Amino acid sequence: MAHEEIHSDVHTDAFDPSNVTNPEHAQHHIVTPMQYVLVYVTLLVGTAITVLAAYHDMGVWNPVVALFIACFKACVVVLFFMHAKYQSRLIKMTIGSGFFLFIVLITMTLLDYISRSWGMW
Amino acid sequence: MGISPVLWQFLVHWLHNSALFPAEASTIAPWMDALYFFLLGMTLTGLFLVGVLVFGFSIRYRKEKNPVATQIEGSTLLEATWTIIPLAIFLLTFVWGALLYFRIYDPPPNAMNIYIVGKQWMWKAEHPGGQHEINSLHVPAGRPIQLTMISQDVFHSFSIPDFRVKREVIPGRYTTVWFNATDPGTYHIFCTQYCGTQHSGMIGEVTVLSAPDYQKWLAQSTSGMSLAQNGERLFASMGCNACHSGNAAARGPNLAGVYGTKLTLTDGSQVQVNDAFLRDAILNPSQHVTAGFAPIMPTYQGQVSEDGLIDLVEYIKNLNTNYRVQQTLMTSESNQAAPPTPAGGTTETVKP
Amino acid sequence: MSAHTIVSLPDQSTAKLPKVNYINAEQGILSWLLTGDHKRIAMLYLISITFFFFIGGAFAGLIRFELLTPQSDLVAADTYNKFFTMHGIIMVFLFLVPSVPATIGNFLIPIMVGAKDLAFPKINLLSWYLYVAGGILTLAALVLGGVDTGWTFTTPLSTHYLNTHVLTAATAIFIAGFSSIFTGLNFIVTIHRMRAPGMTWFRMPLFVWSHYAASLLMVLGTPVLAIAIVLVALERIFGIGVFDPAKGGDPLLFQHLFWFYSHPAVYIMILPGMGVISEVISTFSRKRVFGYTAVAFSSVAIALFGFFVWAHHMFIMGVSNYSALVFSLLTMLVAVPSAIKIFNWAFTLQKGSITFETPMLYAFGFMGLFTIGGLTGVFLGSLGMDIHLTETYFIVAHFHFVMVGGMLMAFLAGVHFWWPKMTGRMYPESLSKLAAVTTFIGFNLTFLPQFILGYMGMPRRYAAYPPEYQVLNVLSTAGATVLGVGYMLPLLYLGWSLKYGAIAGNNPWQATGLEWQIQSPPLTENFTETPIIDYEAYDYEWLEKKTKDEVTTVG
Amino acid sequence: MDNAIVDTHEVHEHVSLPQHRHHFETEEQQREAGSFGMWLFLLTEIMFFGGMFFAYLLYRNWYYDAFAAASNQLNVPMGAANTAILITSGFFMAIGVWAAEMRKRKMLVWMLVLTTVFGCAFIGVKYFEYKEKYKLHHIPGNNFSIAMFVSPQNYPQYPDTYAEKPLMPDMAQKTQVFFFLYFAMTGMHALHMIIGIGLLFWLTWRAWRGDFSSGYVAPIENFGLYWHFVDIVWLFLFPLLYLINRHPLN
Repeated sequence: MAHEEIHSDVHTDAFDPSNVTNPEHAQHHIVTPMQYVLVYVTLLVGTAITVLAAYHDMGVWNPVVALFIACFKACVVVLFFMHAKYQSRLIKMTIGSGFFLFIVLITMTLLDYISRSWGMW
Repeated sequence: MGISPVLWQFLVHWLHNSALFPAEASTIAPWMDALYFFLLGMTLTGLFLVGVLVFGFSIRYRKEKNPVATQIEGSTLLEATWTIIPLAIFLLTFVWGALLYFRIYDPPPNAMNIYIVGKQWMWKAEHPGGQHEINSLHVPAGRPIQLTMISQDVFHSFSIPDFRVKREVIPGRYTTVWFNATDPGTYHIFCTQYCGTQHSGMIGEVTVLSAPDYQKWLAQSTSGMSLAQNGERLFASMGCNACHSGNAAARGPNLAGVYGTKLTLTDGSQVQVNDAFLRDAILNPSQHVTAGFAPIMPTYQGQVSEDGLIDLVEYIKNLNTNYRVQQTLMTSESNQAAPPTPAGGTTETVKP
Repeated sequence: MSAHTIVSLPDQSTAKLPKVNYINAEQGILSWLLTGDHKRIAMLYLISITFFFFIGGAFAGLIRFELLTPQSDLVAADTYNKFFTMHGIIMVFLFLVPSVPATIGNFLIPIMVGAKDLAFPKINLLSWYLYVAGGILTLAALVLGGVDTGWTFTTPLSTHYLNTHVLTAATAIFIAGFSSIFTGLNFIVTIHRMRAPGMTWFRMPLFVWSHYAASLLMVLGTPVLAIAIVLVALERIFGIGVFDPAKGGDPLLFQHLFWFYSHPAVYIMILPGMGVISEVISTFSRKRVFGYTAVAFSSVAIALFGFFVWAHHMFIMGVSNYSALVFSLLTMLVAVPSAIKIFNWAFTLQKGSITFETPMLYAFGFMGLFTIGGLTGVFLGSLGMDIHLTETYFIVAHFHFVMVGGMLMAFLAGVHFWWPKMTGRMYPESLSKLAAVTTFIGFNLTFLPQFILGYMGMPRRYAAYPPEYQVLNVLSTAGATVLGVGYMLPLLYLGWSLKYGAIAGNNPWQATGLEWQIQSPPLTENFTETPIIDYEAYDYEWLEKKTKDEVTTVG
Repeated sequence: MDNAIVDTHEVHEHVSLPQHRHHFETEEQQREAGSFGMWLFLLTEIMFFGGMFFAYLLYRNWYYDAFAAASNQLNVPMGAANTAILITSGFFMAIGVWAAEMRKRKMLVWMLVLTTVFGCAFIGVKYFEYKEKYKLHHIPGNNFSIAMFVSPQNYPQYPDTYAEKPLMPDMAQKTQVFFFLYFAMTGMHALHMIIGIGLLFWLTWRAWRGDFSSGYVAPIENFGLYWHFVDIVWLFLFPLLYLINRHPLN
């Protein structure tokens, strides 16, 4: 069948103006199991570090470290397990916009809550 | 004419009693109206502009006159014009509106304080002198009045359109609004936030009295006990004075003169002691422990009504010495022992 | 061709509807209920939306009749509360949000970008079923005894103080929300992935641009509404206290989450309408839309800024003064793109060759009413003014000017404009002009007095009011009656035209859009062969040349 | 709930049909449209969970002591084990996608089965955690009890809590907010897991039938995206809910 060529491992530029029907497409990329194993180990190590770090008193840094590790793990999952690293710019922007708006929701709402305690003026 | 005289009279009466513009009955009203007319002018100008363009072009370039259209791509200059000019006007509106907002929500320090409690579906006004009113509010003309408001149940909104003031009345939190009524008379109080079945019945009247009339009214409607006296009784009956006795060895902080000062809490933060802080400290004491004291105070959540809290807050506000607290501790019959408050029923903060 | 009109219909004595089109491609009710065809789903939506519009409208009528007199004498206060709640829920979630996108947008987006269908036809159908499920639940809430929370579900009122069918209505909104998410998702994927060869972003009609912007809002905003509603339901069932101040919750948190969706929601409602206006104005002035890029980007700007302004619904509700300042400033910014659009449309008329068919009349109505609606929004965005005006009839009037005067006018403009494409037949021109004028007059009579009422301080959601407000209320009710007639007329004559209307032919308006270059009603797969787009949107010279070529070829 | 419908159809769309849907020009276009659609759907999921994350953030700051005490009552070994289980499940899912790309039918089926098994294990562990909360009256509502936080000294069998300083009753009451958010967030997450497991059964059956062994991997790929997204939510839930203020081990 004709679609079989699509699955070749050849890297091409994500933007291909000659492809008139679908100029924003990205070449399909297959991540190897070896990479998956590496990612898997990284994630397990990350989990262990999170738990260990939680039992060390670092004051205000505790949540920061925990969140940093969680973000790192999430990035790894998004990039490799979810193949975002090999996706088109469009998909990357989609992911980005989701997190952007999440940040908007949080910061703009927190703006209210934080500044409430600043007093009447 | 075919109109029957009865109908005619009815129409005249009906139209005569209708209004097109609210009375300007507070010092803020003219300021609000000025902004309103500015914005109205902006709207009419905008509408006129769009109307002229649409109708002008429609007549000038209708198909009969102009059978073939000339294609125009656009014009950066024009785009810039109608981006920048509206933006400038809107920003001006923003600044103007913001100034007005802070004028309305920033009460002057010498304002006389009245407490308002909203509940489904009535307004209770509590004057410091102990006068209680339901769905009505008596205020003197020509004197800034601050309303400290709280709701017992859901969101309400206290609105006096003729004064151009309005503020949401929130459960669990004091909000304030202030006004300075100019003309004696009666004006509507509305609850403007939908609050359940009888929302449209949650209305009342604010009566603005001249200064002498107001004094007369105060004297007539006093219930005998000022808010602070009620608070004192509550303070004693709940045993607050056992810890907040003002003694050096007391387990609770000294409350005399605490209002308006800055307190340092156990977590090191500094807070201004105001009505909201006092209320919160009674209900959620563990989050408001003064530095140097143990977190032993129990919560009074669910044990004191909002009116009771107002009494306590008013009491602590006016507590200048611990003499009476200690007196109360010694005499078990505290309320009989309480001497009458100074004449006029007004408290220290409201002296004009 | 007469000098007054651009309508060019085929010779009625010989003209016939195309033998094969999407309407008769398959027969039977199941072929409609299980269809994947975006055009059929659009028609399903059109029917259900019309149904709910008239239910919501009936409640509006009841509200106005109750307000004829100052006392609550037609119905008791609790019934009145149920009326306005039902009116709000039905009109907002079941009419305004899906109105243009799910009907006209669904029908046209694939055709306008040159695709055979939306990217996910089954999800499109699913979204209609979700809409219907939401609608049925809303009706269930109504039949079981009604809801009286108001469409805003203000906590703690909705969670702890009402014994009506809040959960049913909340579920209905939750489900209808997913319907809207799926429509938006489908549009975004279609616009990104399914464009025909040569259909670059800047060759797309502005209708597509505005739908793209609205879809972004649907996809990103609606889930926040969903979670807010879920939390209300949980709070109601278990009484845990996220929104209950007595248990340490903050009732304002609900407001934040709710308005994070519900403010962008008004842009979801108005943006597709703006798309319609761009198409209509261009077509009837035979001119490319003035400042195409500015209009396109202003849609995206509205979508973007739309997410930053939600707290302006809470200026007096206890948000901090600082954040009130920030949100007020941002609100002023979001007003600018709308102004840009209005002026660009006005200048599209310049040097055009203007005719005044019904869609154009509705579009003019839109421009006037939307200008008023938009500028009165600036009143409410301005902090100090908002104190006096919010929660009064002023805000009711403002909202209706934007939504009814703006969106509904645009919806009717669109329905009339594309009616020949959707059904293959023309609507009766003079009756429809009458309807357009009636609507305009009725609308102004209904809602202009409400601005005055609002400034006088008459609060919204009042079943009874002080007698001095009666004259204006009577005027408003009178206007509502006229408005009702104005809305009934299209229902009647459009139905009539289905059988008796003149055969429209492919391109009755001589418009340039891709949808006008195919037969009416279109084929199931829209195009016989994939179109190659080699011209800009609104290129009337291209159209003229094409028509000339066709004539020569045929000759 | 609706998410069930949502996800079913999201995947269903690409699965129940012959590989190439007529309205797409090319198969590639179809595949990319599908994955873009899935990403957009995940975007809505971010915002859906986002609302709850914000509520968490707000109340955690307001009632930090209550949140810390209540969080210490959660079972870290179980939570950590669950994290590992979920990561493992996600790992097998990723390998499964690879197997589908490589058209290895048997391997794909095995991977999907393993994914399902670990997913179920996660739900199983969660069940025991919830059960413990039920026993301790930590489920918000009428039976909620603050006894454990007001007087932790009475609970020597729970060492983490036993070591806690007692909370004042007004603050202890706020632990209910924590537990509500705990149940709302983990419950919503578990619901997504259950929906995913349901889909996995169906996908496994289809994989076994050989539907995905001829280069048609879109359903597996898109389901993989969904499954990994659910993982990610947990990666945040775990530290935020379980590890607020653990005491140093001695």
